[in-house]
Amino acid sequence: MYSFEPSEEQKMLIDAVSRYASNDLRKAAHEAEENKELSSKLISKGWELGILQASIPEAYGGFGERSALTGALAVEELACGDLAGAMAVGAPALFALPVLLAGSEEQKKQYLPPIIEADWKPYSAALIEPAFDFDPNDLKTTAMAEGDNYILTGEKTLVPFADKAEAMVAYARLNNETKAFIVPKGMTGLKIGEAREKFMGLNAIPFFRVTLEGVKIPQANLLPGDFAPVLDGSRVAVAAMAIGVAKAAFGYSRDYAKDRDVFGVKVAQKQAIAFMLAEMATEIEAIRLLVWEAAWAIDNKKEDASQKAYLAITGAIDMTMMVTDRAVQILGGHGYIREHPVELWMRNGRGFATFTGLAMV
Amino acid sequence: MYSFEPSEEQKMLIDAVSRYASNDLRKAAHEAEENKELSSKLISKGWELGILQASIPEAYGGFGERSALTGALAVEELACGDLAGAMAVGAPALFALPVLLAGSEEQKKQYLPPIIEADWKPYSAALIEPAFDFDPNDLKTTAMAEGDNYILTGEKTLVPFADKAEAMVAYARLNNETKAFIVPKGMTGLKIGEAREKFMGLNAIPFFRVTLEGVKIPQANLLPGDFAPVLDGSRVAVAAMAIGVAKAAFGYSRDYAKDRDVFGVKVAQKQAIAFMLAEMATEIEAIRLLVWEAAWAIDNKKEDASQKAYLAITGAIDMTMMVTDRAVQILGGHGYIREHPVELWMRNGRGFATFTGLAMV
Amino acid sequence: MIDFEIPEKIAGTRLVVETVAVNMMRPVSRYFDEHEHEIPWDYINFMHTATRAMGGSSMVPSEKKEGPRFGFQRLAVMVEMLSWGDAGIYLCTPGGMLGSAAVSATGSPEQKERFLKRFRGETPVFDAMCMTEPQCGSDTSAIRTTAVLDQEKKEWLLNGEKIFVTAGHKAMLDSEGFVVVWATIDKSAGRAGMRPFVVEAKTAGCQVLKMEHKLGIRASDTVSIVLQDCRVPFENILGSPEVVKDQATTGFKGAMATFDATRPIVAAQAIGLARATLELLKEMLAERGIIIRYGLPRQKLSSVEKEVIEMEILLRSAWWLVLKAVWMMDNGKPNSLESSMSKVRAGDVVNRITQKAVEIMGPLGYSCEYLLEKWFRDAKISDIYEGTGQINRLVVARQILGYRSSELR
Amino acid sequence: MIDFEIPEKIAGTRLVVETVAVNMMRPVSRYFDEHEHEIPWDYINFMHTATRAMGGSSMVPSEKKEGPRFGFQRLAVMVEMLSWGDAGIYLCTPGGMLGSAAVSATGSPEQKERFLKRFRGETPVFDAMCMTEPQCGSDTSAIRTTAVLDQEKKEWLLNGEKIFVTAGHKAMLDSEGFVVVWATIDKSAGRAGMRPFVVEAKTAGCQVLKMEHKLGIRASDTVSIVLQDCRVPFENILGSPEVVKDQATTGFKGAMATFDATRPIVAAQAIGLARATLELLKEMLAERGIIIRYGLPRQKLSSVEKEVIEMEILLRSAWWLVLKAVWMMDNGKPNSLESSMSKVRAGDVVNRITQKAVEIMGPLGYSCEYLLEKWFRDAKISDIYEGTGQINRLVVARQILGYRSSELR
Repeated sequence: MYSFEPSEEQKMLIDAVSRYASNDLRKAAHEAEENKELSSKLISKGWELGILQASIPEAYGGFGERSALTGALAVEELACGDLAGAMAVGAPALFALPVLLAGSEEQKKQYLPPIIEADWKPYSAALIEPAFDFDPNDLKTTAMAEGDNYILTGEKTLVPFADKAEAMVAYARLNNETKAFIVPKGMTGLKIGEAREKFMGLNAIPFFRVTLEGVKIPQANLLPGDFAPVLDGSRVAVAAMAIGVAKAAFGYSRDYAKDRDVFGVKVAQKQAIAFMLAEMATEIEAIRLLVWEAAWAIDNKKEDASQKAYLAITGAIDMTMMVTDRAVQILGGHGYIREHPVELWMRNGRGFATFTGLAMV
Repeated sequence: MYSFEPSEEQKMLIDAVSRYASNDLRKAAHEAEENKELSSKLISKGWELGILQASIPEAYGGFGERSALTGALAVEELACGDLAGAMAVGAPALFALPVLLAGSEEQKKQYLPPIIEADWKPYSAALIEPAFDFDPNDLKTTAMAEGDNYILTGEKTLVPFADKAEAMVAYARLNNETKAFIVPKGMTGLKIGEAREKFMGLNAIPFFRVTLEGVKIPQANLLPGDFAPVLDGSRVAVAAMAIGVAKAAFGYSRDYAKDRDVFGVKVAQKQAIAFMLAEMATEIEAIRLLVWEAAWAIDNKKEDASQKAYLAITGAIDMTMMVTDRAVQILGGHGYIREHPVELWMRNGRGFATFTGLAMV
Repeated sequence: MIDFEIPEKIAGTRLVVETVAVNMMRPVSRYFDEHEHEIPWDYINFMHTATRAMGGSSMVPSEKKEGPRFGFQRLAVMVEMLSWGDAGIYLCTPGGMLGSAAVSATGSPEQKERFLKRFRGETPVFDAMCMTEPQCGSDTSAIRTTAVLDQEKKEWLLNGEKIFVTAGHKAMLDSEGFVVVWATIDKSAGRAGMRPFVVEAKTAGCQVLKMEHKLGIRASDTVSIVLQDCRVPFENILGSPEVVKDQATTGFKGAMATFDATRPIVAAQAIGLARATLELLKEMLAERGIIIRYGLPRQKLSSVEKEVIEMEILLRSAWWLVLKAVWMMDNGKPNSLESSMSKVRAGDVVNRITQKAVEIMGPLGYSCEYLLEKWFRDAKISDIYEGTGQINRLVVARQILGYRSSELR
Repeated sequence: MIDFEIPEKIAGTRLVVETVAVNMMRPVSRYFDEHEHEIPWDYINFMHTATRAMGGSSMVPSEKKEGPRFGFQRLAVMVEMLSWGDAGIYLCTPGGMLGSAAVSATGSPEQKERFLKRFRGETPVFDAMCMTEPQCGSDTSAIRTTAVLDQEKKEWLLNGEKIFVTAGHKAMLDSEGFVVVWATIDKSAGRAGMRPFVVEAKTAGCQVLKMEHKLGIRASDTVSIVLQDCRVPFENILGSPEVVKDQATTGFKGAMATFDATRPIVAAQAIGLARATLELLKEMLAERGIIIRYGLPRQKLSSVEKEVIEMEILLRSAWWLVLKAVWMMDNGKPNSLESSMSKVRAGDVVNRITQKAVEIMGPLGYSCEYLLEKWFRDAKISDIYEGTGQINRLVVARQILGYRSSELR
């Protein structure tokens, strides 16, 4: 039966996350971006909201059931505060959720409780590769069986917290399929780039180039499950974050337009601006429903969940670019200076074509 | 040296053509479309403007030099009156200009004077094939050498006046190249569809499916020259006509918006409409310059003339769709009824993705 | 609890309607496009009989029972499917559409009974809405048609001209239906003076003139209606005959409440047409060996694949906007914003999809051999009637900005 | 006679400028992006020396000779090429840009001599335009900065605050330059009371405050300028000191005349940046085996090819709009329409191209290893300064509709 209203429980979560996002993340965002650092206190506070913890069953140290939809609702709010903050808070999920989704019972028991029951610690995932046509289902990084081990070889980019991560999930091609491998800290052959990688946005997160130079990992570190649910979960997460960024940009530019005078009226009273805002709002709402549908399809194990997740992220890429670009435009010169947050949203907004792998629900 | 102003001679031509287009073609357009017929008197009057005749050197019965640019200026005006009328008036060019551009000296002497020195008679060209990805450089229609003849085999669509044409140029693949062949009326194996083909627009022109069932034509009927200049000339002609249609739609919707009241002001005084019109005007002017550039490149034998002609028609396809769609939108309900010409322009406008081969300069 | 599963009872209806669309609409689509102003009686009679057999009367919901309501959701799903069959023929569906919606939204219980019962009779009956006038399109507040009360005879005297009346011919000449005429009872009151009046078939002084020749939806009649001293009983006014100036603009609000209900339905129509187009496009491409590879990065897609995937995104997301708007309607939530959003997007989407489909299929897209070109023509009306894309953007903008109409025009 | 051939004398200049762009701009692009507020003196000194060596002073044309004029065409070509080199560094070009343009457009011969001769000196000098104020962006008629004449001392007293002054720091603090300040000499006269004033470096009461941190064009300084009882000589007013109310709005017309000249130049800047992006994109794709196949029907193109071809169409057509606008300028034809059209389209095009290029190149597009991400950030300003895309659409609309600004706001 159709319904477009979150449950009471979800609403409470949205509320709590949204308070943190606007009171903490949003306020810290500018400095974090300029200083290229997020305070650990800020991240810890976000961790304590328990978004990931509520996705992990009690058996593995959590207190809930994984729901892509609930996760999507939560990360939308987080990203509406600040995208870098949202990704940082969610970094442990980059490790934990693939284990939950594709790991064996043993692996779940081994890896999940220490993450879920502890304070926030950096975890990471190495999915993206430095190719313009990077395709998560056709990785250049390879895994070769060698005795009781797998040998991982390849190059990864945009690996968050790689320098300090307790462990990461590295994705590689094994027999023409993408598979996830658990790579503990400090393995031989695991080369973390010396300097942080620089990107147009997300400067508050330390990203690194990671080279897998024949990293030898035990067979037990292969997550046996399919990659598809992991990819779907990431696509939905990233798409939901795109909605969050777009919502932030829409709200800020709408308020600005209502506040500022031009030609004797408010900027928002000009049809050209009002229509832009109307289209932004419509587009956000439309793509949000697509993201929800995909998350719902995942949770309900629908056959076409993967296709829906793909459509959601693809739609979200264009939507966020359009909305953040227009937000800057509406602020005009004020949109172009870093005093206002919209230019950062535009920089972050353009990245969604590339961010799959950097968030997970 | 840059200049964006037609010569005095060109201005006079534009003037004359534009008078005919608005006094004759435009006025006849609605009835012609609804009755699926253009009066021969109307076409003859257009023929007497001498647009084609001025493109043919004296040696072949004409009184000028072929200029793609001059041709583009003329057909833009014609199409601004009515696209079907413009194509009908120009039908003999579909035959004459390929002969001029790709024919041997003998062929020019044989074929051109009878066309140029006579009254308007239907001629035709069979280029387009009924495939969604029709590619003029990769035809399915083939030509095979057989003794002193070529055997043409294939199927063509959108062949104008095929039933009554004195002769047509049929295009076919010969040794992996597109070549033009002169096919006189009534050849054995030349099957003209019994009923006219029906399309969304251009109903005033009789189009036919033409099947070449092993049509045997003498070697002398092959135009030896390259197909590229012919294709370039057609792309520029069709693109210029797209400008004409867009110009018509823009002008009509602008006048309507200036005339009609809404919410106590004129429709055009609403930013939403005014901005639409501003973008339509900008887009038309931008693509017109692209078309002119391509035509100029052809006339000046620039190396990249083909690429420019391709860019011009590709840009013109989107531009015309956008402009004619908006024109209907600006008229609202009035745009949707056939009493106003904008809906016809929108129908014709959508066809430009397919019309290459139906006009020639 | 968010849920994207179609309710079972609607799924059943959908299946039935699909049969109608496949068997009674598609086969005659081209015929009624080519024979403008011919009436698809087979479809009409079948729909009438079927609706009666199921105990219904009109497609417009009239549920009064307790518990969750599905009426508008069902209606949207049905309209989507019928319009997938044929957008023009769908507009010939008997049993009350826009006019009934206005009666439902603003009429008294007595009026509802009196005007709507005709749809339960043996022969199909139609209604229509008369809003637009020759000098006013989107600006419904500029309506000039007047209604003057003849105190003595207790009758309203209507005078004016209405254009673009969808199904007006069928409502007034081909059946014992009615039209709902928007008129002003007090010009000086502006919007507050506007009221809807029911004018029944055969009312003296009400003339149906001029069947329009249209770009698309040719199976549906569009007429002008001229009211010359047209008398209707006092009781045919919908809503209060009193004008409270400078206060709530009751009359206009009635029109607006109607729009909240009808706009998502018109949007659903657009979606059905868009889906038909996308499905046919994909079929035609598949026959030619082009299967869309979902899941690939854009950089690996062909331009056609990218286009089709974009269409899919537009279509699905627009459809959810529609469903959300009617779901809110069914659940008694104010939905002006969502209603107009769904209309804006559906209008954009159906035009984009049909325009691109014709282009992608090249000469085949442009040919009348296939329905793509027809759907391109049918599509455009979706961005025009029941409020143009521009008007609906205005409504959305006002809602998100918290502006009254005086603050944003 | 329509001609798309670049005039020989401009082609020569272009070649020279290309050398500068390749050798003095590209290699330091990233450095000056990362070191915001550092001044690219090497480039500046070179440009100054080169311009002097060629006997010129400013990039703004000042041709007085008979015969065909090329000044603005040459300027557009130079700016396009410099901006192809680096849009931020280009904005540091010494020798007078927007301020000089205003002096040229509205000053007397004496003023031109007095204010512009400094650009011919031994050291590089800058100028700037002060239009925007904190409370007014696009609405230049809402300027609050005042200029009051001190009759006794024959001086103007300027008071107000200006923001977003491009190169203001270099004009006022790093060289003996000047800014052109738009102020009102009669508030009650509205636009008719607006006048430009030249305020020279080191003038008391004129303070440069707050260097902005920006999204892009970081090599260029953007400052606020505060005028507190800032006194300038009577002769520093550009145009007439008389206000003729309700008549020709002289002052504002001056600003507008300036815009007619400067907008295509800002558009040229956008085009240079867009071309740089498209060229780099095609190179990067070619290195990866993707060569664009021109001439194919869209249905046979890959999505990347289709995108690149569309970029090419946008870029070329926008460039011709720019050239047409400056060609009209050089030939004394009124070009407000074409000027704003070129700005509208160039602003759209550069954003579309840079945004798509970053997307197409995926993680490489987003990385600071390549310049694509920088160009994306540099691009956005083109749709904002010298009149936003919206303001320029308004100008275009008024021109095509024949409306005064009071009729279309």
